[in-house]
Amino acid sequence: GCANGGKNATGKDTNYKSELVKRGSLTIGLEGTFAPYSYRDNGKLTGFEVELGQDIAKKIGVKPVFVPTKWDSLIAGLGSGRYDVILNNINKTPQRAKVYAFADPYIYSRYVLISRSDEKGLKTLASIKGKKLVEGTGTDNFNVATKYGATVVPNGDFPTALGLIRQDRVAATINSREAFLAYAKSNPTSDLKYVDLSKTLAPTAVQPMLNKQSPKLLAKVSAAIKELRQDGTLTKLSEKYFGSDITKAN
Amino acid sequence: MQNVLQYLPQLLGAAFKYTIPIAVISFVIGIVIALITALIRISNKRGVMLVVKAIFRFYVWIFRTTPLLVQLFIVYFGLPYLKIAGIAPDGIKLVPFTAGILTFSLNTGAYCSETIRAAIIAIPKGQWEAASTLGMTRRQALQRIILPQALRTSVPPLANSFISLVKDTSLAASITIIELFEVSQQIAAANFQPLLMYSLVALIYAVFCTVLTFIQGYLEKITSRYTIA
Amino acid sequence: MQNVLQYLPQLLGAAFKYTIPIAVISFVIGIVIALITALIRISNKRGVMLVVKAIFRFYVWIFRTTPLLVQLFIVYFGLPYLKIAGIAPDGIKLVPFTAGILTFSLNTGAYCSETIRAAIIAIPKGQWEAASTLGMTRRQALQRIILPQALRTSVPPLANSFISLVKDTSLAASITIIELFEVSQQIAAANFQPLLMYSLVALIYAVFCTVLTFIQGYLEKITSRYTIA
Amino acid sequence: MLKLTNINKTFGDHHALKDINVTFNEHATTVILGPSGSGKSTLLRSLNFLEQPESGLYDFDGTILDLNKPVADKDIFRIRRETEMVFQNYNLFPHLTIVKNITEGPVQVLKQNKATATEKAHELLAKVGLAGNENKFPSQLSGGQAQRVAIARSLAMDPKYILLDEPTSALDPELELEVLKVLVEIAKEKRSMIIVTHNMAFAQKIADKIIFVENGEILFDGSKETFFHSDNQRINDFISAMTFTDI
Amino acid sequence: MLKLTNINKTFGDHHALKDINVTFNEHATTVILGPSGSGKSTLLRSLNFLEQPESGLYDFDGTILDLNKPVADKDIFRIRRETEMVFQNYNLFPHLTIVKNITEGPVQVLKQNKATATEKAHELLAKVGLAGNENKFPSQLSGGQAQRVAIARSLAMDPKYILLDEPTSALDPELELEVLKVLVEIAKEKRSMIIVTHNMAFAQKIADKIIFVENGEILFDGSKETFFHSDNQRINDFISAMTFTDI
Ligand SMILES: Nc1ncnc2c1ncn2[C@@H]1O[C@H](COP(=O)(O)OP(=O)(O)OP(=O)(O)O)[C@@H](O)[C@H]1O
Ligand SMILES: Nc1ncnc2c1ncn2[C@@H]1O[C@H](COP(=O)(O)OP(=O)(O)OP(=O)(O)O)[C@@H](O)[C@H]1O
Ligand SMILES: [Mg+2]
Ligand SMILES: [Mg+2]
Repeated sequence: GCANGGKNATGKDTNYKSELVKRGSLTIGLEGTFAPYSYRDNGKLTGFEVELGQDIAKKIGVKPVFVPTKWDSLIAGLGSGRYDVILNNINKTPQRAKVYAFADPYIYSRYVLISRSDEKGLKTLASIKGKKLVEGTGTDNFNVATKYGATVVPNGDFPTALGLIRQDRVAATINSREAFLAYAKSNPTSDLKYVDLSKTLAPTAVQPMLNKQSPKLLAKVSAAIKELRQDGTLTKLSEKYFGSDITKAN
Repeated sequence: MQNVLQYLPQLLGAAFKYTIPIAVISFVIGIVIALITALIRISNKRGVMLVVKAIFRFYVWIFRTTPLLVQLFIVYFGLPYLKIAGIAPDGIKLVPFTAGILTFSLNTGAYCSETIRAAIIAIPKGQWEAASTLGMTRRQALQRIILPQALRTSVPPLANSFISLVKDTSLAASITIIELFEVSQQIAAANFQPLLMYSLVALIYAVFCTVLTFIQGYLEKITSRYTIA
Repeated sequence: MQNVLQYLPQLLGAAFKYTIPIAVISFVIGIVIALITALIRISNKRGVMLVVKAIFRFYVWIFRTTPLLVQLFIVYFGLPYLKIAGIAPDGIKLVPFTAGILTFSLNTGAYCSETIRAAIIAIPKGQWEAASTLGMTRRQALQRIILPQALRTSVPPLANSFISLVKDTSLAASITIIELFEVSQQIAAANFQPLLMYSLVALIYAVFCTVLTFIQGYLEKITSRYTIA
Repeated sequence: MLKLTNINKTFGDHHALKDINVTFNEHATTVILGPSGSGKSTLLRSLNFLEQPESGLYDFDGTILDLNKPVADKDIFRIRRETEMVFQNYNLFPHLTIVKNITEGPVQVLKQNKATATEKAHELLAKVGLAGNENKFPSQLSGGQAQRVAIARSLAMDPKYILLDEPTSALDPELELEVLKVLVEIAKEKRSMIIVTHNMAFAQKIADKIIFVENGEILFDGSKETFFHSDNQRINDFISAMTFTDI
Repeated sequence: MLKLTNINKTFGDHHALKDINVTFNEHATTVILGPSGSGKSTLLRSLNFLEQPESGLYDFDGTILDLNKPVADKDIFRIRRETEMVFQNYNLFPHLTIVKNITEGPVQVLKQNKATATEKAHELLAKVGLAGNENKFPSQLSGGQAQRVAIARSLAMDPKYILLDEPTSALDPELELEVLKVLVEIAKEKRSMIIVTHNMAFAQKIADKIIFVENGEILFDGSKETFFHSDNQRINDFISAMTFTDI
């Protein structure tokens, strides 16, 4: 089980260590401003991706170092060797894959379309055509909304996006079901509703993003996630932060 | 290189659609607000005017000491919660462009009011006296004698404020306006080259700001046919 | 209310750990840079000095006309690509705090150099002449006579730059420094009350900036025992 | 006729004008003399309400203003139209050309037609010896020229009284001479002028009447002949200090 | 002895000093007179290298500087230590107290001990009638007091020559008198002074020698007796303009 898996991932070869930004540490970039993925609670950085990062680091036998910053800075920083890996709810796209490498997925995200509960027209993905949707710049949601013909208004902050919907300044937002559920845990949402889009939109795989110059580390991270999946850690984390298991492909 | 050039139309489109109009309109309105604020703050009237002066003092203080981003947020996201029975029962809900113009104007107005106020105070007392002795009212003296001179000396600091404003419009993205900087970030999100996009955007800002400094130089030149006594 | 107060320690922690040190250190270094830049730009030496002057002119231009955010990005994320054989074969990779201090200092230095340069130029020629006639060298005249007077007249605009700097430190989040503003956003991500958090942060900035204006007032008072001739 | 009765003016603790009683006649030149800080400027500026005394009566051609009470703006504006001040440092408007400096008052305040005012301005500039300088700016003039423009500006308002506060003390002797000659010409036209000056030769030449102020009080009020041949020791000391006969 | 030979100075097109030859004697007071713009200040400032003539010879006590060539900084500094300029508008250092204004040169340039310099400063202030004002700032002084401090500041450097450029023309006659009296006292000590002034009474009192400059040329160089009883029409016109005898 667990101990075994740990041994496997650590292995004998330590070549990957030369690929680390900081000796003996796994430097992890994330935004830190998106609950429940990563956020601040009682003065400490926490969240699903934070705990995941700690577990991955443990598996490969180094110390985790978290570096919260802005979206653009995550991309720019990976390029200029500021982080080893980015855990920030990122999907692999062909365009992105050209520039960066992706390790094994840890979440399969289901899209939902969130709107006001009195909103009549928005029932399917096709119905967003010509509507105003709020999405974070650089997110996959943004791309989907654009692809289906919505007018996209940029805003990265989830509660603010919901505020825009409530104030009737935009019609809806496409986001992950998990984000909405996490919000609903501590906030009233009776004025909002969501439509599950998983029938029309296949769940997308959320993957760690790494530099192409660190293939050995990539293998290590993938191996670590595999083990965490097998030993049930992923499921446990998912239940803790999302209230359900969203780490499985279906 | 052609790689870079392909993005220029989108960037310039955003610059001409949002960045420049927001900067120019806000600056013009800001100057008007600044002028009114400066005049109220130097007024020597008593009575109810003291309350008005205190209000304007507070306005300048709050807009100078808090971050512009927060101001934008509160005007755009906060005002809808401000429900005033009779006037705005559903809260004050501005479209992004209006909210942006309003906030940038108020911010610029606060800063520039200090510039203009200082320039008015620096006009020698003798100019006021010369106007009075001709029989001008305070209003005539201000309009015809004091302000033209004060505006001339405030050209350089006002130009500085304008240049800052141009760059600050990038914050408009936070209230959902897709201006120059936001567009560059959207492109960077796709091509994963933020550094390149940022440099390109910096260049566009630099060109626009440099044009402004040339205009400043021209204004300084045409208004400096005379030197202040 | 107690709801709000529970966040204060975290916010103040970030303010005292990053926001304030970055602002203060950058301002001090920025003033030094500004002084050097101003002195070089007013120098009347010829020869190689003309090249040095052109370089400093370019420095001021580039830092004044491009957005601070882009400057931070280029220093932190761009310099690692700058590989100089022999000196920095792996590129120049600064830690976030250093990169932040460097960029904020250079930015403040560019703006303040213009302030100080203008203040030096405004000192009446007679002060230089009086110093020369006593037999002072140009350096002595600058140090003992001109700069003390120029610094006095530049207190208000320098204080303005400091206040702007304090608020601009919020951009440090983009180079992975978890300063005040970033902390407030992280908290907002969990409590889903961004508006509240932003207002709280605005208040902290306002308090700090107001303290700065008091210091400014004090400096102006102690240096205004004399009035410039 | 301009008459002050029991005028008092204080600046904080300082009693600058002490119960002043004085009459300024029309069609005559009155010269105010006195040491520095004696209250000459305060007296002159009170005539034009640039300073407002705390008590006393101000009688302008029979209209009497009681200075113990706040004076109405309209009374102040009326008196300012009839009196013009010429300042030691000219106070020309630096952003306006010479001719605009002169027409500004007539057009804005007297609501004169612009063409008429400009024509008049040309005449006045010729009179003060500055024809041809219409479109210059004040910064392009010498001090003597600037002061002559200031005099032309005050004449353009066609006031009953012209008040001049040390009009030449910022000038070199040669430039001073230019201005004094213009003032002597104006005095010959029997306009009403009240001049504060330190130039004894000029005072002796131009004065119809001399007022000597010291310490906020009027020590002498009479003809120039009496003044310059006074046997009052204080007056003689003053005259010799002003003419540097006792260096 | 300070001697200029064939000095020329131009400002752009304007030939401000035309082939000037003149000698300034030690232990004597030389007064420079002349109309405005004639080149008096340029001449005086050239003595202290505040202006640098383009050609000619500058002879200071036998050390001869050829002005056709660039003058070495060290020569300029040496001459500036031996000559002190007193300016029309004083140019006191506004950020320093009176006593610091006076000790600044001795301490910084002559490297005098601070205590010695301060003691000397007190003596000099007493000499110009300003004992007790040591710790005031220049802005707290009247013009006449400020100019007397400026004179004390120049005396503190113990120069061979004191150069004064219209030291009293920014002052009221009464304040002017204070300053002139101090200068007359200094002249009595047989210091070497070169003074530009417009005050004829003062020139007549103090001058050992008069130089009359017009249009960049020296029209007269001789004793004051000859000057004030000249039969040169130009000189007589100048004197009567300066004394306002022909208003
Ligand atoms: N605005 C003011 N505030 C305070 N004190 C003043 C003010 N104006 C004048 N005084 C004081 O009132 C007194 C008279 O001043 P005033 O200017 O009338 O003198 P003056 O005779 O014109 O002197 P001068 O020949 O120097 O011009 C002086 O002691 C002066 O310091
Ligand atoms: N820095 C300068 N640049 C250009 N022209 C100058 C400069 N200094 C003096 N001049 C010109 O040189 C001439 C002589 O000037 P200078 O100041 O020596 O005259 P002055 O005799 O001292 O006159 P004043 O009595 O008005 O002080 C004048 O025509 C003046 O305009
Ligand atoms: Mg006066
Ligand atoms: Mg001169």
